[in-house]
Amino acid sequence: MMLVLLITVLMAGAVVAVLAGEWNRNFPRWIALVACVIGLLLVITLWAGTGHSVADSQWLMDYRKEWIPSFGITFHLAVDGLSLLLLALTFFLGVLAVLCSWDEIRERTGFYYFNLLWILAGVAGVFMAMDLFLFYFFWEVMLIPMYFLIGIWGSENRVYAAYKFFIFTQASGLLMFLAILGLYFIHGRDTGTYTFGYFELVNTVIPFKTAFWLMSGFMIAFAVKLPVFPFHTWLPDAHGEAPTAGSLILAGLLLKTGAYGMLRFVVPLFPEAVKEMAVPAMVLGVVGVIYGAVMAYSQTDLKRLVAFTSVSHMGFVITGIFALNELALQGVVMQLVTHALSTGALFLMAGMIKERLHTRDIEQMGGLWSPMPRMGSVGLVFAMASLGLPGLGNFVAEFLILLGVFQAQAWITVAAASGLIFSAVYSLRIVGKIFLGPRKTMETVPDFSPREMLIMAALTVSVVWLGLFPQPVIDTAKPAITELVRFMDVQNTASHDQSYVK
Amino acid sequence: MKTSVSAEVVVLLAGLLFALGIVGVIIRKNIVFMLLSVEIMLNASGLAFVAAGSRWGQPDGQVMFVFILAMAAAEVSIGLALILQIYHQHKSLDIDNLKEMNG
Amino acid sequence: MLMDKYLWLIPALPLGGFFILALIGKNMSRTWVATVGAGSICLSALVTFVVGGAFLSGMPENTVYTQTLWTWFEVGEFSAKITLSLDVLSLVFVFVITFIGALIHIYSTAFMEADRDYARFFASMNLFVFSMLVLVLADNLLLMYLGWEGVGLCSYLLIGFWYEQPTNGNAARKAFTVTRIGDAAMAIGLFMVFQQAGTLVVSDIGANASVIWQPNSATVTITALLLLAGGLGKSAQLPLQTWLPDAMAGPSPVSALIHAATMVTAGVYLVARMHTIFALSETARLVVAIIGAATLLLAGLTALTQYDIKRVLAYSTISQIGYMFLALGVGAWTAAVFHFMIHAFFKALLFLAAGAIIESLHHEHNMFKMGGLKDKMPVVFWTFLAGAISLAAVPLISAGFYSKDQILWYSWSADGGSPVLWAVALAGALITATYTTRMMILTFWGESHTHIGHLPGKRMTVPLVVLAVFSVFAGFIELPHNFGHFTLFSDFLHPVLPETAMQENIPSEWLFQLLAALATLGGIFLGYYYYYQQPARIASLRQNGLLVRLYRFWFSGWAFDALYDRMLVRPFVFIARINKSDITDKLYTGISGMTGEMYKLLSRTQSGSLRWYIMGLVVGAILILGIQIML
Amino acid sequence: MSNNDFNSLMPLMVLAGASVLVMLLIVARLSHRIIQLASLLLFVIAFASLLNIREMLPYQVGSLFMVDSFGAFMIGLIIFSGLVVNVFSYIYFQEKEEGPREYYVLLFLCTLGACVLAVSNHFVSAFLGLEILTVGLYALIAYLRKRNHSIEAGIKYLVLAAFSSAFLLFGMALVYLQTGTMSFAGMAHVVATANVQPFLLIGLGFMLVGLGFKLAVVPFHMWTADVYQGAPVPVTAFIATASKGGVVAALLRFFVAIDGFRSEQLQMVMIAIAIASMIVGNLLALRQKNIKRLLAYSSIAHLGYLLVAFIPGSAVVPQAVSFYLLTYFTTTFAAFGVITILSRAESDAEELEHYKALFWKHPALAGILSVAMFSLAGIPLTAGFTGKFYVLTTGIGQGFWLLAVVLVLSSVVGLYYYLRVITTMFAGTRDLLPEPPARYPVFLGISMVVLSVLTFALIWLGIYPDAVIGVVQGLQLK
Repeated sequence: MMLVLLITVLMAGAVVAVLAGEWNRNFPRWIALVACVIGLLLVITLWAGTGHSVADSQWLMDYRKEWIPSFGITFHLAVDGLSLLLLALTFFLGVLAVLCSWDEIRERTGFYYFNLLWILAGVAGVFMAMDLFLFYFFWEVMLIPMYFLIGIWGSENRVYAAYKFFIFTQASGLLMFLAILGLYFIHGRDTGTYTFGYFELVNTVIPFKTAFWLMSGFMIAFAVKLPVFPFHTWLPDAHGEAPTAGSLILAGLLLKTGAYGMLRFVVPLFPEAVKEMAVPAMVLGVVGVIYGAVMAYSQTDLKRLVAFTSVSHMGFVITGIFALNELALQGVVMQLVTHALSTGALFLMAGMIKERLHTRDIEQMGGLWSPMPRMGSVGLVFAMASLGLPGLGNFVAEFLILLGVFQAQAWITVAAASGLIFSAVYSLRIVGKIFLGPRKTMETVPDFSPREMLIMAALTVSVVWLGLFPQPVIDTAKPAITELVRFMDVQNTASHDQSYVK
Repeated sequence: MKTSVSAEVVVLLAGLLFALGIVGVIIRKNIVFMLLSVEIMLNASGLAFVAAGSRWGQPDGQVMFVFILAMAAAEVSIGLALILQIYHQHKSLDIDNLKEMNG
Repeated sequence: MLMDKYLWLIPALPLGGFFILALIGKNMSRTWVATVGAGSICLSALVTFVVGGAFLSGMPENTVYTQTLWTWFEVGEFSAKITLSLDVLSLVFVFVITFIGALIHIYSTAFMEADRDYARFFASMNLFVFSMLVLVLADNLLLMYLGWEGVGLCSYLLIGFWYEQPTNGNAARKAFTVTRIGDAAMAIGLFMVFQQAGTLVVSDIGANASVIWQPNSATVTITALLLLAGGLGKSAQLPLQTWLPDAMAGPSPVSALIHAATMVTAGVYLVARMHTIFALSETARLVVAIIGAATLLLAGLTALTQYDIKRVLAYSTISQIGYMFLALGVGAWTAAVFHFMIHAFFKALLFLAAGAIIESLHHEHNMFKMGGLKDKMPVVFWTFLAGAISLAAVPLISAGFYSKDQILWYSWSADGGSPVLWAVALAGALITATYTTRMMILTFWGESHTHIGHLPGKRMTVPLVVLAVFSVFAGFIELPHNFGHFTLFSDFLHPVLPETAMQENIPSEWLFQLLAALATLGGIFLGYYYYYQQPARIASLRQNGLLVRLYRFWFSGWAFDALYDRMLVRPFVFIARINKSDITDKLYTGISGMTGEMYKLLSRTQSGSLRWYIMGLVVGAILILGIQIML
Repeated sequence: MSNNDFNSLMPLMVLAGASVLVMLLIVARLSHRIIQLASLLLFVIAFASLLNIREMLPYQVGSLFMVDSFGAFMIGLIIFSGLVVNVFSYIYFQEKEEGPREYYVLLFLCTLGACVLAVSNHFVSAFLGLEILTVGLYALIAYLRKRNHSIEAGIKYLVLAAFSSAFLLFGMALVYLQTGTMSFAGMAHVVATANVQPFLLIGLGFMLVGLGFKLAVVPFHMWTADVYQGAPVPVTAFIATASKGGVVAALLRFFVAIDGFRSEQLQMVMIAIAIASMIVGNLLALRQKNIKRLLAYSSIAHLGYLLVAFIPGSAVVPQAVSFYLLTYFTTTFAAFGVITILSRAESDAEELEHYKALFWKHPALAGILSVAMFSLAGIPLTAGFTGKFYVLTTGIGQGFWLLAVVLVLSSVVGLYYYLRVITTMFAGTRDLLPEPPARYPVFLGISMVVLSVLTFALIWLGIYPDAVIGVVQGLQLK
């Protein structure tokens, strides 16, 4: 029931917000904030409730209700450690997103916060859905409001970006939907029960060739979302044009849904095909790591630059996923969380700078340390995070990923490790261009306001905390990950009667 | 005492008429003549019905033919009304002048 | 009594200092900033003495103080703990770091007095000391890597401390990026170590190294070389040495602490730490030795040509670290560490003194514009001289002599050694003496060119004097075998570092010492002859085109910068620039463009002409009938 | 004619009677308002009359009609469309110079024709229904004769429709010649027994031409845009829905009867038509600036989608088809409703330009239109998605992967122009449309109510379609 509450609180908040918006411009943001905080508290209680006694079963909570029985579609939500982490992330970033839009958004606040909350609801749903139809449903629910968010509140080139984002994701999503239907019918034919239920479908036995095609259906959707080279080109535009909160949520959450989908669906549903495709996928990942980094170096638009760094970081994620061992997968989970924080922070900073200098062009910046030492030091922290400095969360993530990948494919690691160098190159370029060097503009720019300080402090503390005490996160994800690894090993012994989830 | 003309032959004739009608519709630019050609096609199919009916010795063919005639009449009447309007507005009956909507 | 529960204080104090200064430093008075900044290090030094003293006094063989603070992270069979461990090797480093660090901090309180970002400076310095301490105290490679990257960050921050100057920023970026290359390789090295040893805990690796790896097997060699690569980056050895000279853009105390005494020797520490792995691979050791030798020669020759006093010192640092690597390469572990310590004293001293000079000459770096300071700045002169003789390794009376002579001797006689290495080292000694003399003469003798501002105060001179004393007398704790054979230092290290294996039937040690001494004196004479007695000769040499070209070549640091610029930087930037608007995007724009074209094409069919539509109908009918009759 | 026959055909009777009644009302010189309300009432009655035939299904009337649950459902759908069109008509026609009254007579007749098609079980009835529908439409399309566009549209439609009817008739004749019967049942028997005969195939081909024209599938689609644009908006809505619905029903009934799915020739033709329609339709709409034409092209694509559900010929086909029609009708009406309300005496609101900033001026209307667009694009939360889902399951269930993939890819293209409409609505800050008329608050109110009901239905079908799916799955056709 609580899981449903998580979604409903957001959706209800959205409706209330849009109604209140008619009345007064300032109500919606308060309502949105309250909704997100409530959600966050709920998740925390859920987490605290389960604590680390997660170990016995992978699943912590489960809610199932008939939805469209005539097609075997159920409204089935369930949460395990992985989902829990990502849910916590969702609401945490949700709060920050509301806070950072606090003054930025002045027009049509009602509709704005409606979309914001609606996106969060969709994301939360994606992280919980245990019915493939429902999953696709939420998958799409995220898109429309994000489309509005970019298309209405974005900057100059917003309409193009909105189209690009929507069509990319929708097209790939539809292909995934075809794959889902294919799976649905195969399972139906074999067992006679036609259902979209995850726990039933996950044990479907699929002839390899079919499995390959169906997997590609899923993969393309997730690869576009993640994004994996060469499906990444929507990302810079979307990030670049979206309002700050939009970029934050895109980078922090929507990208993660892609990785989550791979972990939750692709790997368990098509083990053989995944093993077959592991090396090519990892190579794509590495290409993404390097390509993204090089692109990031060449950009002059700060938000585009950060967007390409995401491409690079997400390259690590897919590489890690297909390494298919516990180390790498734990690293991936870690990466999902930390990347959300670090990149999110960089986007927030870009937004704050834009509010002050009215530009995203880093050539126009420079020497901003002296007027804004606080922002400077925070910016430095997150630049260091994105280049994977030990002591910050991202290092743990990337180290684990590379360590795991090394067990699987040493040479891939060697190639990926070059990402460490490139990341240093672009991260230092960010710091150098923005904060160091002589002042370009002489107008006075104020340092962080208390609200901004609060946001950034929250992010900084969490990224440092994750860098020094990542164990809670790892323990929370552990059952899900170990279960997954165990399942893959079982598949190695090529006996299909093994079931993935109890 | 009936002369035995096989239905196939008659249908063939009908087919020829039908083709004739099509050609007419395509090559004529004057709306009135186009309507006329359409009428020819309709009557061709009517003829085909009659032939078919006679083949099976059923009245249905003729019945259909009557319906077709009625429908053709209705069509023509509306058609002429429209044609009047067109002439009223365009001062010509050349169908190629009616291309205001396209793309 | 066991003091190991206080171990954490040593790094914690600087860290605390960093936090205080970083968070509220802006609102603190300079005195307070100075107190916190320098005080934290002094305290940490104090704790080091206490703990170290306890450690030594209560020391049976191979005791190690370890203190586990918490488990960093633990996944599957991998586990990394935050554990500090103090053994004799790390004790030497901790001592150097905290002691010299404290002196340099005290010096800085005066040196940076005028600077706007007083607090930021000390915050970064404290953070550096913390990271460096973590580096040397870490009991596992991952924690060491944390410190390793941490010092890199601080070096970046401090090189670029005066960030308004674009050149400083670039120097900082260069330093970080170049070392990062080494670090990436080192990371891969860690992965290999873990894959083969199943742990990253140094002591475990050391204990089982011979079990895990076949001696001289490919894997152990690769592992060793990957780790070495990290060391080369940090210690500015070939081929990653190019960043250190530019790093002189930072304030002089920074150069003294980071780029002379401590951080740049991290590579030496790493190799010494992992000597068990290197011991297993002839090839790796040979590579270390060769790199060391090549570096010391190359950097020495470059130092001969520089006119910026700090750049001279920078290149001499590279060259001296080259000696240490040479020692490590030939298996003279203790000698390397010994030279590290001595070098830390005199090189820190030289940098601080140079800083004092530059300060009072209104930020004049050019030695040719100095001169005649002998009488004007006596304290600085005498201390600088002490450092210089140690650097030049003047026989018997300088600490440098004892440490370097040991290396020269081992570079032939140790089982890894060879006449060639020794010859190179010897040449290096000559060159060192030469450029040191040149530096002395240009700076202190002759007539002065620049008016002198205020002289350094107590807070600056006291550290100089202390360091001067050390760099003269510290050598006596380790005397050669043939006279005195007083081996306190190496004995002290033997719990961790093994005896140096020697070759049989080698010529007597006296001979080597004689040659070494001669080389030094010869070098001094050369410098004296060309720069003091016959400066005209220099001018005549300038006429020789070949020499000039050679001079230019050396001056540019053997054109490494230009080479890397052409080979790596420019191609990278070029590729990045041309592909700024993502080529892959063309694919999708192409698709959308294609559909657009198809739209145009099709919308032409909607001509609005009735007869055209009828044609369409008819064609459709024909198609349908066609399909039906075909099938 | 037995009592049951009478009952079973009650809806048709009511419609026929209604047309006569309205004529009388016109003779009695009653006001537009009265007539509008009266016809509204009559539609409701006709709809209600469906209820009392529920328990007697399926019921055969002579050899001409077969009133089964599927037919009844289609009739309901068609009458419903007539009703909605009727509601929208008042505001639209009241301002026009022409007397709007006769319009309702024709509306009833067309509805009647469509209904007859839906239950016809015999060539004669099918032909009659079709012609009642078509001839009525000639007049309706050209109703606003002062506008030359509507005249042009009228004449184009007339000539082409007659032309295609000729094909249909000739095809029928050939089939009749081959089989010797005109009732579907008889034909089914013949086809089942005898082996494949040339005339039959060719005849079916000709018939496909005729029906394809009415359905506006490629390559018989070219008239669509012009007619949609030229006709009065409510009439366009009617063409888009009721007329196509009737034809689809008849086609499906005929195919099921003669089991046309089994002939791979026909299947090949259908597949070709479906693919062509999906691709061409979506491409034609890509950059269309006139929203009526845009909807016309999108309707071509949607008929293509419908064929994807049609071709497999499995048992679920009637369900899928009827459900898809339901969703499609609802969506189309929502869209055209908005256009109707925004239209003015002088011109229809057909230029996409005029929809700029609608979001900020008339949030309700804009919202409804966007929901409709999302539904047409098949985005979840809307009926369109459920419909598409049903279609895809039907197609994939029989392994028609090619069709499914084409559907998906082409609908991606479709996405672009649906989004364009929405984007236009929130782009810019000032709108070019005058305020909606405050003059007919009652009818404006009614229309808005209907629109909101439709929108609600769209979302309801998108979120919780199970009830309706249950109903649809109950349908079968004899």
